Amino acid sequence: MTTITRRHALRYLGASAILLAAAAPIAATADDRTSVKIGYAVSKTGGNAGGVGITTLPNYELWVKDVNDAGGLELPDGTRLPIEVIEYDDRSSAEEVVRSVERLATQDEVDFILPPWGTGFNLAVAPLFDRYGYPQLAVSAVTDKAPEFVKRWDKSYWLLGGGHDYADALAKVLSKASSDGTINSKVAMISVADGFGIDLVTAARPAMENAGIEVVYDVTYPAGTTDFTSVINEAAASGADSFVAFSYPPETFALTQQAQVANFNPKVLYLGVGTAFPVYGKNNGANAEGIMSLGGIDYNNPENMAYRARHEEVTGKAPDLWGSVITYSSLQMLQEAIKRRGLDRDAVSDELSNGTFQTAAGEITLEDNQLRTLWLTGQWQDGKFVAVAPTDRDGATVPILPKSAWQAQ
Amino acid sequence: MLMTTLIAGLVLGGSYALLAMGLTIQYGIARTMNLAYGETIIASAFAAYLLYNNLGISPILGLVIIAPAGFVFGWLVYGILMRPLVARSENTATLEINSILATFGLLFVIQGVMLVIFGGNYISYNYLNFGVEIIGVRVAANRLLALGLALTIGGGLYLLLTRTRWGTTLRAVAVNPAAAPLVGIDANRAARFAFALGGALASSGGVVVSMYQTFTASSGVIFTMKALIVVIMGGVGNLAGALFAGLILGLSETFVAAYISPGLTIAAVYIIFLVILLCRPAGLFGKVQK
Amino acid sequence: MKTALGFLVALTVLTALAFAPLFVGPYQLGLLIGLTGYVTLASAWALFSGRTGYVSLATVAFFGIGAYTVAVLSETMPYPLVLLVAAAIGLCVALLVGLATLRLAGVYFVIFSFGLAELVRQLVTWFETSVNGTLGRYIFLPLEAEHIYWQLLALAALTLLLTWWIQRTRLGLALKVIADDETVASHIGINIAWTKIALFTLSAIIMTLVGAIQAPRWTYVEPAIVFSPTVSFLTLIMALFGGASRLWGPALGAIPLFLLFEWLSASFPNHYSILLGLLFIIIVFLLPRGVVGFIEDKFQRKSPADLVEKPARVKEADQ
Amino acid sequence: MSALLEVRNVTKRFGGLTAVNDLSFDVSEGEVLALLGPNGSGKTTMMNMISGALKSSSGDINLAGAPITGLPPHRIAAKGVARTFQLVKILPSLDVRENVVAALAFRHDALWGKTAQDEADRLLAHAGLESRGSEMVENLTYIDQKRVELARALAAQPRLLLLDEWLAGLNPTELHIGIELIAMLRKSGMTILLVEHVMEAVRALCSRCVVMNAGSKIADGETHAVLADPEVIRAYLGEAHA
Repeated sequence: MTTITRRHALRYLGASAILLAAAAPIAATADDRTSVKIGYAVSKTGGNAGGVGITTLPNYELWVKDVNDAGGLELPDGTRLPIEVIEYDDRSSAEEVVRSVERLATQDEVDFILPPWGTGFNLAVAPLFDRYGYPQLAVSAVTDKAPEFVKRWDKSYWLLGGGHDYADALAKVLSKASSDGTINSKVAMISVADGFGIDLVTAARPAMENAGIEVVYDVTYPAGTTDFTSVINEAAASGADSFVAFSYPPETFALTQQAQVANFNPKVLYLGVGTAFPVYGKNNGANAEGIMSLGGIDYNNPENMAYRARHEEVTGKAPDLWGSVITYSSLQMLQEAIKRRGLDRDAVSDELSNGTFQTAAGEITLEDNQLRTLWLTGQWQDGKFVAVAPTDRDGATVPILPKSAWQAQ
Repeated sequence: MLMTTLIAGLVLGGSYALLAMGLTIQYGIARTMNLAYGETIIASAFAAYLLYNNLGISPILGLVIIAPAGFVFGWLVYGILMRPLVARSENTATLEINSILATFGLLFVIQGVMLVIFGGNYISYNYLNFGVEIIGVRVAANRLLALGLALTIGGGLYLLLTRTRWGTTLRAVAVNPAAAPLVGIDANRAARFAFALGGALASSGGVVVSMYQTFTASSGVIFTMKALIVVIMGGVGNLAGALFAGLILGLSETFVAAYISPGLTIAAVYIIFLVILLCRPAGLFGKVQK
Repeated sequence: MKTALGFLVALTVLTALAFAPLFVGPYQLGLLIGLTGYVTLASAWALFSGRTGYVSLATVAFFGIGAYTVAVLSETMPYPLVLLVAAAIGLCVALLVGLATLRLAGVYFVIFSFGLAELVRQLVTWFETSVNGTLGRYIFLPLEAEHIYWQLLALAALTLLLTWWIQRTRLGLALKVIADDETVASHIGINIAWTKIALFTLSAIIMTLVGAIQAPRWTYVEPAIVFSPTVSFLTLIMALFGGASRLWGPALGAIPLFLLFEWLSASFPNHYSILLGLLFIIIVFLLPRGVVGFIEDKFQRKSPADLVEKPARVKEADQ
Repeated sequence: MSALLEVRNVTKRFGGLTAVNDLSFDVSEGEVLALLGPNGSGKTTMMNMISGALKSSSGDINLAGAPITGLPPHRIAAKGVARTFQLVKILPSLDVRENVVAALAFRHDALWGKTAQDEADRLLAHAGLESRGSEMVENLTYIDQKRVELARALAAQPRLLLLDEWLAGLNPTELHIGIELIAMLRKSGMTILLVEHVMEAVRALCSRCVVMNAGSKIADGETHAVLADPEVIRAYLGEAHA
């Protein structure tokens, strides 16, 4: 009896051991994971693909390559895990982007989700990032409501500022030039009928008034406008020395062309998204000189220089000189936060809120989950889109005004 | 002011007309609704961009290469994709549905290929971007070229269609594809030719437009819809109608921008389109038959 | 007897679908929402277009109006009332459009309806930017995904029930007569114009409600998002693909296509367009009569009842 | 007897062509009137104006004293005008019974459901299609399709029945049956305006004729007198009676 019992016992023990042994590797993989899953849904097709194609996607791809080339994401214990990417195409549809993020969070159970492109889409997915506890490093979203959003979604980060920031900076540049006697105190202003254009122009109106600049022409045009003959003519006739357009790339290009065709030479020419694209400088050559826009680069910053070189090397094209830098920097922040705090999303979020990071855009410390140290105004000078405002920030270049007249090409 | 607006409108309208003529031929004569029309335009724009940017070939010269390529492409698409559908469809209504569905697929294929090759970026380059004085108004040379091309092609094709035997053949097919064989016309060949011709016109339009308009791999749909509106407004299959409708839309856009508000230009285009259709349900030059 | 059995099956499926949120994850629920949305849109589209031959691209005009109504009113009145107002606005716009467009036929109507949707988008944009000085609107409604799903599911069921019921009413008979011969229809006392308008309006109200119900999912609404022409195109393609003149046709088109889109975009994010396009072409060649037609050809001999309905057709203006 | 239908100075122009020129005639209650004339003389155009399929260029058409000029067909149908068509128009996707139910469902006092089905069967039986309601109308012979069309017209309970060459294309046996059917209707007091080329039928059915030529009225009167009128014979019957 005893023997038998013992034998039974032994048998049970043996079985348990086998079970344990079998279970052990599972536990081990859960702990010693072989990769970090990073997911994103961006518009690879549809109306938003143009914006995604320059500002968002190349930087996501570059970052993943950079990280994986270096052996993966570094964790607090010094080990490195390669990034495994799960990507979806939201086809420029709000419903798709919402569902894709749900899928990334609950189906693919990725470790981190990178944000989509555009103010609207970032807002559409913000409740989901919040619900599933993912930090949302919203870059391509210019909004003055960021403080409100941070209250609502405490893991959301708004890195491209709001319309007020850009409008105020521009107003300062204009008011300075005006008081210097370089330009008169009138501005002609147009804006695209879109969240971006409206946000900026509503901020610009009071900003101009406060800066003592009179808005003599102020119209909004629908996205997709291809002909700006009348707009340019009216602006020319308005007597303003400054022409400001809060525009999107296709219209930015069209406005530049039309201004040249009509020989419209405002002393300040400030255009919207697209001006900071390298192709803009290339297309317009010497005629780009003096044209201003949002963003800008501190060309003397070595990290930034390295970033641009890498971007060109890996993606085959130069980055745009506004959103791209911030996009890549936001990923560097994420990378660094993971290095400091591991893969725990709450800890990483906490680090993002409170930490200080060295990035391609310089040293970044978020204030109330928002990036406040931004280059707000840039200007093409000598073939480079340099940052000119805020003037008190290190690396700022002095704006050259008035813009020189168009040259025949 | 008035003169400037007028000329700017004509020039803008010229490019609308140019972009619509190929579609009106494809839809009016070959009887196939080609939703991938805009993709042909964009593909040609990319081709022109590549030739200019990488090989330094001017878009004008590029036109000589790309337009025939557009013809060949149209010829192949009709032969491979549309012909079996035409043969299968028992009436124009089924053919219409089938061609909508099939070219919808084609749209995605072309767009997808362009996305893979070029990515989703905005493409823009400057060519012939200088002002030309016309009656005291400065107009962009590249846009003027578009207007010139629209008038030349429109006029040339009009003469071809009305004055030649070959044109009569095409028109006969347009009016009654079923009866054409009875008078010894190879309807299939004529339709295929018309479709290919439409492709060549789309390509020409794409090349010219690429000189001044920013485009992406995804923007084909915009061109298709704009072209469709011009075609419908002018009357399906009617070249003069397309030209006229294009000019009207161009003029209304510039006049609204100048005298009402630039914010309402696109709305005005649609209002005018809708009102014209309500007054003339078969377009400006179309005939309503009982 | 057959009808009763059909109802029983439909009711069982509906009940099962209603309980689905309790068993599936958020992603699958999202999938169900998208799916139900398009089943409803395609069925509503077919209710008018599949039975009258007027191919409409105005779907998104109503969808967007619904979404925008919710965005504008969600903070000022209770939600059910907002839906009611949305439906009422959809009704008014549909009546207006219906009265105006009856003279158009064939492709002229197709492009007109597209132009209409774009016009609505432009006017909303202009009004928001120039009059209200803002563009995007925020929707912060305490609605969870399953609430949206249940509403959509109910609307889908209602749409199918309505379609089924209409086929059995005088309105349904009027439609068949009109489809057969408009001259006879008018000479036996059928008011063709009002029959079409009634159907168009009904279909438009449903589309408006789909937009209104789905909007809270996006938090932020702006014209470019809610008036995207893609919605109109997908709806049309799904309905035509399934078989627009049949009760279950649009649903049988929407479900496989929707899942196909999802699978392709998830599995081949970089070659999605190419594969989708190729599949589309193949489908057109392999299923010339749509899914329902294919099923009938394969599995069922034709009963007289099936012969009663004709495939959707586009009326020609120039015949 | 008062006039049920009054046609007063009706003219219809198609572009430069005047299809009906200043035409006036009456149809009395209970009367069977034939509208005669050579091909292209404007008879069917006149019928179309009465039923609302075409709008007249000028002139008045009154039904029981009330104007119906220019009303849409469905409104005129509701006022009690039913018709058949020169080329038989059946509803091919419906069965025989549904073809008639369609008319019952949209007449002034509409019938629907079982009542309509029964009434349709009764009308079909009346037209000689007893118990054939479930057949597909496409599969019927020509005369039977004409019967369906007649039953459908009668289903509207018309005050005025317009028969546009309803007897055309029938073989002698069928013609006989057809004439019988119309004779039955006449006996029941139905007011009928018919366009007809079959003179045998006109003589048998109509007490009065209106003859048109090139859009204008050239004769109006008792059938036997009109048919003997030399001008009528010249204009119209010339071909047949040469």
